[in-house]
Amino acid sequence: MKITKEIINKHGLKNDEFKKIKELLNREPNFLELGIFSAMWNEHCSYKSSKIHLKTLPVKNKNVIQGPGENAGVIDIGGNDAIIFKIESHNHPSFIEPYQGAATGVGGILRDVFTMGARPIALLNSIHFGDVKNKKTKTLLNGVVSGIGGYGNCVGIPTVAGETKFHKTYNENILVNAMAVGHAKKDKIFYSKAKGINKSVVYVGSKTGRDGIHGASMASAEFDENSEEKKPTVQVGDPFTEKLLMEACLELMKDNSIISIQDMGAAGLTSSSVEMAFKGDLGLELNLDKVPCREENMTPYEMMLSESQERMLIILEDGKEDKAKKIFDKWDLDFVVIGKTTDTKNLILKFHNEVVANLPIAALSSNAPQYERKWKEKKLPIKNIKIKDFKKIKFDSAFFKVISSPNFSNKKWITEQYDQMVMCDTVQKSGADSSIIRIHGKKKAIAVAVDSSAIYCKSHPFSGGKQIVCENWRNLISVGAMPIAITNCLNFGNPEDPKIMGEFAECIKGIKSACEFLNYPVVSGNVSFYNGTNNKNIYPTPVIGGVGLINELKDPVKNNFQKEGSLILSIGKNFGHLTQSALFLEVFNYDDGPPPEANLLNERNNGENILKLIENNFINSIHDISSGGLIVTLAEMSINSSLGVKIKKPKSLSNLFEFFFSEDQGRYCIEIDKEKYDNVKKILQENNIFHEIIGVVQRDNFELEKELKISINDLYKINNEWYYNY
Amino acid sequence: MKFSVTVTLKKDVLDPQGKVVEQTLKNMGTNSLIGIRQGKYFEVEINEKDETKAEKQINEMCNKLLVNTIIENFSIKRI
Amino acid sequence: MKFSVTVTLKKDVLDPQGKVVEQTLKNMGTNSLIGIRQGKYFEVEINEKDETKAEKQINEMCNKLLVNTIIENFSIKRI
Amino acid sequence: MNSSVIVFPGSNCDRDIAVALEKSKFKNKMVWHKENELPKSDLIVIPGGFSYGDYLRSGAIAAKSNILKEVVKASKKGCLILGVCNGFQILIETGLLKGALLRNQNLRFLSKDVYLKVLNNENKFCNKYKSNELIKLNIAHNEGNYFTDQKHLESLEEKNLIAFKYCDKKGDILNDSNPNGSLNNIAGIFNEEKNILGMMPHPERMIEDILTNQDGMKLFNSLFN
Ligand SMILES: Nc1ncnc2c1ncn2[C@@H]1O[C@H](COP(=O)(O)OP(=O)(O)O)[C@@H](O)[C@H]1O
Ligand SMILES: [Mg+2]
Repeated sequence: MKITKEIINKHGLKNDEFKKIKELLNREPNFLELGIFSAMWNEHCSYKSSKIHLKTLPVKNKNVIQGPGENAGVIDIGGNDAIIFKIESHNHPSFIEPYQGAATGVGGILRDVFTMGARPIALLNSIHFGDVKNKKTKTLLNGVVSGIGGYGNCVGIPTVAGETKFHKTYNENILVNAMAVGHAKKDKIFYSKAKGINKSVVYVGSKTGRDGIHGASMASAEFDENSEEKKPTVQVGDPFTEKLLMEACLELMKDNSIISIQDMGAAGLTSSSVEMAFKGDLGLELNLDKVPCREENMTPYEMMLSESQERMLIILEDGKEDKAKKIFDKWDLDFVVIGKTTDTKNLILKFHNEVVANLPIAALSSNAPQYERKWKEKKLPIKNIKIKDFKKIKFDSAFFKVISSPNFSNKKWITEQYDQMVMCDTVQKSGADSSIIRIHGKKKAIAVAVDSSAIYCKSHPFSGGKQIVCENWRNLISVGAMPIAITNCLNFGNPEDPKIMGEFAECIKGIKSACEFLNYPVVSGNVSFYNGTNNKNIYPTPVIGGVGLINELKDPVKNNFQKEGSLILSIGKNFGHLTQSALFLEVFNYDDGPPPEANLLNERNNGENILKLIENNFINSIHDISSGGLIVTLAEMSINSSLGVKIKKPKSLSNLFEFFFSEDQGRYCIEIDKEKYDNVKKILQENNIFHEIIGVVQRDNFELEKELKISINDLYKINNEWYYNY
Repeated sequence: MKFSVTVTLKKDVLDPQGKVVEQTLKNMGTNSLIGIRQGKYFEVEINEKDETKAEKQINEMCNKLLVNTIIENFSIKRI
Repeated sequence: MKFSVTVTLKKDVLDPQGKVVEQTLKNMGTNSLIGIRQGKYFEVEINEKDETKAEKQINEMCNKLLVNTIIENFSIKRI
Repeated sequence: MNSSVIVFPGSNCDRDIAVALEKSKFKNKMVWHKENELPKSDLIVIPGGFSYGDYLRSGAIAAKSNILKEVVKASKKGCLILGVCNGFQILIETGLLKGALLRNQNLRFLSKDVYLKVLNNENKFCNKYKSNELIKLNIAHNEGNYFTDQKHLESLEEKNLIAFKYCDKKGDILNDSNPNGSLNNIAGIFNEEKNILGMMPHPERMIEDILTNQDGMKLFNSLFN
């Protein structure tokens, strides 16, 4: 087939890039080779626009065993225990077919984790939808939630935490990010680097069909009116086969048969084989006649670019084939030796006794284009408002409006569709700042949380990037865990637009500064560009997934009020920051001004001391103060218990809206016994931490002197209704 | 007026359900089995005397709700 | 030889799926809808040239696995 | 006492239930579904999960496995059989228990803690519970909507073959406290001889205070004596 300009463009390659390919090969690629290049050189696999920025992130601390560059990040949690985790996006497929898109997103991230030898122990997700009035939103929400649940429930991994947000910026481009966390033995971690020559390359798992051909390029292309035509490429997930594949791989990993292993994710057989060879500085020869196919007459092009799910590539030690095959037979899975490692440093593909492709591995990987794209800085918006409208709205109706809004409504409708308890180690389910998963059979546990704040990042990407890491860190602190490391999924618009590239570069700077200061490195992640339609880009939405450690698991600290009569304190200084707050957005429809600034020094100091208070059993319950401000924090602590509060009018800020709705960072709300106040006060004062007594826990009613009084039952209803009525 | 709607997966779309059912039947000794694919079936009754109009309505129901046209095909028959 | 098998719930068995689909369609404004019931559909291909024999085999598959005859009915058609 | 847990390729509560059995001192063995023989057992447990992806009807394919034939034989000899969640669905598909488990009324997978009333404690499974005791267990299923014909339903009630019913916090068995649409709020039933129990809620998830409570432990302690 003649390679025309049209074919090149259809493959998402720019003319310069095609020129570079010809230079690297010293000839024209054939059609199959072009397909392979397009898969390897697209944004999703090559990170061509993001790499120079990602390189600046901190990736090490004393706990990190493996940072970015592998299927997932690995951290040490003491003894022979390691935690392996990563987050990944499945945005475009989920917009086209929400159930299957979300389901296969979960499947993909699970494979990234068990590929490395970990048994997955928790799933998380961050999902962003358009305006609830948009006519697509409801179907997308339903489909995505049941897809996430459907996959995880069937495989038998608890889905324990996540976040769900609605904003019109996602009307034509939703976000579905899934995170998986697994547990492995430190001395049994598997990597993707190939080693040795003439070793068997084995294909295991499902058969290859025509699913998602060009999926990776699709994930890196903006949507337009013609997206509908791309529909048939959506893959269908098969969680049952995933479960078989997981068990079979974990069984094979018990001894020393595996040299290296890699899941077939985006760009399937192409990217997995190239990656293994590249890391091992080797070549690979594959016989495509051997690839197990689901459909008849599949071409090499289709086999190499198919994104059929639930498949893996393994390089085996000599002589282990029979033993390995027995295991896969037991689990009714395909197991076929399809090739071998070579010293040619080329990827050679054979089909019907002919060499159909012969490409240097380096051309596909290390020689892929890298771009230092132009980017524009975004100035901190000025805060030049005096809201006169405060008088027009009563405090209580503003409060009700916020907590009954889709963004602040209780997420039970969602979390009830996820099996949260399977594996019987979920000590804290979703609903708290972080969820807690015990390491099976041990005293230690990990805490996990995912967070994002696109609103802050849009307003000022640097502050937003910093803030989101802090918030995630704070969420782990709030359950008594020592934060260790993060994974991140960077969802942005079109990187060829300098404004968008600026958002990306500055969010990264913000993330970097917070991660460095908090000793909270990035160990894995994923970049998703081209989120937008017809030149309308989504708000910059970095999502942070954090993992923390609880060394000695006692009764975990609660996130809901525990005792009538105990004192409620707010920790950290409140400056009344309202721009970009939930109050301004949900009630006043006002979206100018800067986001709150995260002061890293205070953040760390407050957090470390809170952790101390928790460890010394001074705290009955705790919740961080974030989006929605103090009043929402108090409401959530009430709703989750059957106890209310009696709040005093504040002394420090005279405006009630500023006091209760401000979103200043680094703050917590804690409940303590009255008798412990002096001790707590002493610790806080010694460490220069500002605190205020807010009120006391009381029965039945949620109450603020003269402004607001509502029974807990009614409050629960207001907060719980939206999803069920949608 | 009563119609049947059969919904089947498009040709190249993976059918995990059919796959497992097929495997089970084979394990149970059904040697002659070549393949099996699973779909959905609906019986719809509507209050409409004009067959063309009725069919149009059913067609609309399929597109709007009953069928995921991204991965499924459907056919409508009067019964 | 290819056959279709449609499986429907028996008349007095509750059909939660059909009920929800029906309600949703009504909420979406399909006023003419009288009722809807959901079932399953299979396309089975077998290696057997004699139609009677083939049908007997399919019948057996239904009774053995595809259909829960306590709550479901089925019908087989050559396609 | 000896117990056996049957493991299908898609079982995913097998380990959890083994932990509970061992905690109540059973000597437990895991039995792979392709096996043709059962180890000597006083109790056989069919755990929760998605035995074959639950792709045709939940439990239907598992019910055809080799090992299930052995389970049926053992049950006829009076061996105790417990089916939890998918295990209950499998027992129904084998015909060891009567009725059907349909899709949840709201067509959504439902995972939450529910209150249950123990209606019959004069059997091998529930003797450590008080009569009418109120307990809290976790459910997690797509198809737990118990259905049967009127005659059988009446006989279940008359012969006291209903083990648990869904109720509210106060113990009242109401429509509102029915999570999935089950007839008469049924959450678990016995066969006539009361050596087989099938239940949708997961007792193995409630055996530790740190995870919620120990209401499920009493079931395993009842079985072990
Ligand atoms: N935002 C990021 N921050 C840090 N590491 C990243 C980021 N994005 C991607 N990576 C790392 O780059 C590598 C390749 O990522 P990816 O292509 O998403 O993996 P996969 O092949 O599993 O899809 C991974 O090791 C991943 O952890
Ligand atoms: Mg990977």
